[in-house]
Amino acid sequence: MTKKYTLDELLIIAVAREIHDYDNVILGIGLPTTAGALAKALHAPQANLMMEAGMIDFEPVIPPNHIADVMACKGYACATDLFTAFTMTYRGFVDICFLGVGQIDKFGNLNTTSIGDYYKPDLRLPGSGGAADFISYSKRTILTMRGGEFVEELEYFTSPGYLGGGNERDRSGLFPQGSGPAKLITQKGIFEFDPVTKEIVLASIHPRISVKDVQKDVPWELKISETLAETKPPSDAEINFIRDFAPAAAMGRALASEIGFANLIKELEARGKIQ
Amino acid sequence: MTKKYTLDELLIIAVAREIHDYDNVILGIGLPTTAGALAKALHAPQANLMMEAGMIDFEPVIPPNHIADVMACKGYACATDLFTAFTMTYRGFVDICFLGVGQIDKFGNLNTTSIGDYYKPDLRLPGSGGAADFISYSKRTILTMRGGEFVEELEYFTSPGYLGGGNERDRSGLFPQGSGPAKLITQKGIFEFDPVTKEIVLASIHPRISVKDVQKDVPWELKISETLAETKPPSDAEINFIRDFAPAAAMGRALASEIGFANLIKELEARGKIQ
Amino acid sequence: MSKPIEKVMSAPDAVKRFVNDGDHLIIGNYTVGTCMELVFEIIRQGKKGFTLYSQSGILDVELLVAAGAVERLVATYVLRSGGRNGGSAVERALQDGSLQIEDYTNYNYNARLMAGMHGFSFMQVFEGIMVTDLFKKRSFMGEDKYRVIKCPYTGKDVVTVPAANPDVCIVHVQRADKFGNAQYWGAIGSVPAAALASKRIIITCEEIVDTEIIRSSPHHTIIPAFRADAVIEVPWGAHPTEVVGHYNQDKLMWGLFIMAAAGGKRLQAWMDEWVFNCQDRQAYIDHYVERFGSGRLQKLVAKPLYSAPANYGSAFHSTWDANGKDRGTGLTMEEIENLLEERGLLHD
Amino acid sequence: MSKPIEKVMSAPDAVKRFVNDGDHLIIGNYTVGTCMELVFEIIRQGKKGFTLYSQSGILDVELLVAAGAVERLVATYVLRSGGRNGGSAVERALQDGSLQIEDYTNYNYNARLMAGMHGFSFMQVFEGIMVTDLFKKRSFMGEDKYRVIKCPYTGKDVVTVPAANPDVCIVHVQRADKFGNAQYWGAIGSVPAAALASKRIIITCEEIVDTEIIRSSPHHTIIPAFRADAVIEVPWGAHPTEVVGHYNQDKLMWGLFIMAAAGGKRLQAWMDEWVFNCQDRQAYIDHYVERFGSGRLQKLVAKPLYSAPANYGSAFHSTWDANGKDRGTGLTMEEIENLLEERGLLHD
Repeated sequence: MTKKYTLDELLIIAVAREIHDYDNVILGIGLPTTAGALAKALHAPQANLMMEAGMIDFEPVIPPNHIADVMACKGYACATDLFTAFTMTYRGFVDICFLGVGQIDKFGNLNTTSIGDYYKPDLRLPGSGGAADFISYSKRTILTMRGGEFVEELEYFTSPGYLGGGNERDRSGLFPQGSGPAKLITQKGIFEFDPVTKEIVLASIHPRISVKDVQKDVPWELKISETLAETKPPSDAEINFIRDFAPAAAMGRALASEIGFANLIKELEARGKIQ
Repeated sequence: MTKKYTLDELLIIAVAREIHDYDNVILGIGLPTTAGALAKALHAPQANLMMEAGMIDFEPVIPPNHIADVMACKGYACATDLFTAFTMTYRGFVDICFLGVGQIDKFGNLNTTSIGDYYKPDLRLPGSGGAADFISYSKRTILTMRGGEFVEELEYFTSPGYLGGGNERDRSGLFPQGSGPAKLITQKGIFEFDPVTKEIVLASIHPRISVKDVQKDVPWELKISETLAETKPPSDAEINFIRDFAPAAAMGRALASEIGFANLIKELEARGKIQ
Repeated sequence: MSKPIEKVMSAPDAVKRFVNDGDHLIIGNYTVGTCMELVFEIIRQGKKGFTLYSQSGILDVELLVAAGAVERLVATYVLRSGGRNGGSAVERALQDGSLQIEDYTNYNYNARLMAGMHGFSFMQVFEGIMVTDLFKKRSFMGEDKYRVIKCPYTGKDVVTVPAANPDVCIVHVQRADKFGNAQYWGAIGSVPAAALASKRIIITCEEIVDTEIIRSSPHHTIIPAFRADAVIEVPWGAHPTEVVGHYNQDKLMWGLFIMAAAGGKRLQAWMDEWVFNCQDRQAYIDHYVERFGSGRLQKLVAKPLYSAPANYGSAFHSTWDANGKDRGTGLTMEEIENLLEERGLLHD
Repeated sequence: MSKPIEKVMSAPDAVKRFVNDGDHLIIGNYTVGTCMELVFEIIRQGKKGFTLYSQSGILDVELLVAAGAVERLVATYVLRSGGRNGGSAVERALQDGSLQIEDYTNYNYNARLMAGMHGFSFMQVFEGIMVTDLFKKRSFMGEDKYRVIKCPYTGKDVVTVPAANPDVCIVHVQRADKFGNAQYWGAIGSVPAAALASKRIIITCEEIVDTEIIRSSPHHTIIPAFRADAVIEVPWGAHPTEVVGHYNQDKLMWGLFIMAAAGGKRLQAWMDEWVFNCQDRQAYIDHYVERFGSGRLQKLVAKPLYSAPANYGSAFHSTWDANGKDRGTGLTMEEIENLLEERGLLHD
């Protein structure tokens, strides 16, 4: 009998399974670092985990606080600079990268910059960071979404997916042939991109989620794969690794913050530092 | 009463006197490194000695074997790369550099590449190395010549002095205003460049050398400064420093090699390694 | 060189002397080990009108924007507190029209500094950017934000960004000497480029060390002394961010800040308490200890984990051997001087 | 990635597998610590037809040219033995028409590698070069040697050089691990750029060390494992040049070589004795000891002079504290799992 899991765990584990042994991997912060640590521990021991801040071949022992957190590991093989981390990507040395999604359109183009008028935004999101360059030049890109949205039209075009669809990306001559987003992983399912039209397609659905549940987030008629499968549930080893390595990631951000804050208050009260 | 000196010592000491306290100095190999060590020890303790291989602020304890010899010092303040050492020069951070001369023309242009047809040379000299870029962008350049020659026309134009003379260098817009060779120091005298015509001018003559001695190396009628002086003889402190730091430099290359070789043979014979 | 050779001074003096209203100001650090005390001091002195450059804006950018010190921001990533329902000082300033922003990618931003650091007028970036709104939507940089040229070898379009040479860089490092040689290790990011591209450099460090320490480990030096303008020893100078080998990120203070950042008044209150009411970093740390206890700080202190050293050794460090003979010729000084005399090489 | 993860092999195997006739071959080292054993092995295997790149040609270039292995040389500085009356293998090969040379400055040469390392098609160089014969006299590179474009920002002429991406780099370093992470310190020169610009990289090192040594000092790593093709432990692998922290330049062997280089027959005799008659580096060192005594080698061995380490420490290296509680929430694993159950967050 398998262990029960949280949706956050399911998402992280689905991401981890995209990392193959020997891959050169660019990890973003949050979910991908936990996924990278999991992959390296369980099925891809020779994966080379990297961060754009210039850390090459690091093995996190705790979840990094951010993209430049070398204190989360005991050493790493090579310290390079940010410029070289990106030109190395441009040269084709990065096998896979992971990006979070703010808005995504039908062809995997992304907005992580702003909502509303760019110059006087309703919401100012973080921006590109490394995203636009990584999805442009990594051989494969895996997208993850928690809290983002599917939209007919991006309010700001931050990072290129398949542009207008079809072979437009390859035809542009601006990107390596065959590159682009490979999958989008959410808490409801795993999406792929149609090999010809490049439109997003629901390929796998998580346990107890219905197609209708997925469709209701998508403002167009979502394509469903003819071979739609149910996402393979996590193994005990995968679940145990995540809980041990990153209990806060297992709990999800909201719950971890709530309990963490309560814990802090308790500690300060005990020391007479809060009345 | 002052100590007696060799002509090599006189030349090195004349070079050393060009280094001022607080200067950022690019040293080439051989004579300039000994001059740099001397300046730092005696009159320019805060001079920043640098090498194009990327050593910043080094203090040699023995004469370096070459331009990348960090074993000649006990540490240095900053290790940068060659690219940055040159772009730092381009940006104007180098106050003074030193170049050796193969051929020099009337306006301080240099050949250190080849004699005869460049493609099938009679003599293949070392080449530019860092020379062409340093004399282009250092604020001041001091030239030294032992074994080189004055010529009417260079057989290969390696490094820019004052081009065709006058204000041609400044007018070209390719170099910092006011840059270019400041002096040429040989075993016979010290030359400067006329502020208007930029033609080379004998400014100072070493003890016991006549103007005729100097003129006979120069295939045009050499301009002589109206204020022609005799080169100030070395002080005891200067001579003692050189002999202690670099006895081979004091002796001159020919004698040092002769005695060094004899010493080696003697040692090998003593160990029965040469019959 | 006209700079004084020793660069040690106080943070107020350094900011007074080297930061001017209207400057192009760059945060040298990248997420980790941010120069918090210099940011605080700039705000305390009421400096303003900056064009601010930041690789990855966190507390530093939020505070300077909240203080009304920034007119223009060159950024790749800004902080957002509390998801969709949250906010940030940057968002509020964009909304009320007091701030303009120019968005770049991390790489594009860094390329501008690399150009500046090397004295070039531009740097190549990757052509894929042309399909994005980073390329298409431009703010105060207008046409110059990106330009397109032809590669003289391939004939292909090459996208360029212009060099950035900020007036002043503020940066925190692990150690420096009194001359301004600054050593930094960990995530290199764009830290050396940010400093070296700039016209003036103000360095805070966890410790000022003997210059021998620096000279024994030159590969960790990111700023050579001749480029530095000011060096200030500020222990805990990056708190609540972390400094590799010194202390971890303080999640308590970080959390308090993040909660404050979502709303303008709360952020003002945070700044009153931690920036304006603390005259310097020591007062800030004292106040922290008073509020939360010294135990919380102590918990952040790093346990040592040292790098394997590099051996810079040589077989000898003197021309003369133990018997007083020159290693090259096998002669003593006296023998050499006699030889020079014999050969007639000496003049007077 | 299809490369095997462990890269350790012998020098003959590495040269057999990764160096081909007609390759663009680059000497990674710059004057100091030259990869002599790899040069020797390439000559022993009779590889030929190279376009050779060298920042500063010394024994390495002379030997490869004397062996007839080089058709084209991209150089900035070549050895000349014995002043005006001397000569060099390069000079003789130019004179007899068997070698073509393309002269660059140190900086121009390095700029070609920087372009190649970063995946650019060209790199800016300094405009002063236009007045020189380096710019005006061109050999096998023709028009491409330098090209001139307009800066899209200033409108000024910008001189460019084309990227260099040699087929294979041979390089000697102080230490590496079996995966190919290579660490080098001392004069950085163009060493990292030469290696990283190249398609294949063969590394010899004084010692293969535990990967923990490498991982503790990542700032000394110039080649990350995923770029390396072969790693060979070759003590004394750079003799008679020096390796910082290992041994000094051997002026005896250097002197013998320099004397030989001035004449073709003498150089051939030197190569017969030291390259062809010594099957590998160990045989070369054995022959040296037999000829000159072990005392001479021993005198070259460096005395240790270690760098001050960098502290990479952190306050903790586990999410769980000594009492088995998560540092963030203060809960044990059991408490966390119960909480997830209570809140209805668990699925099966």
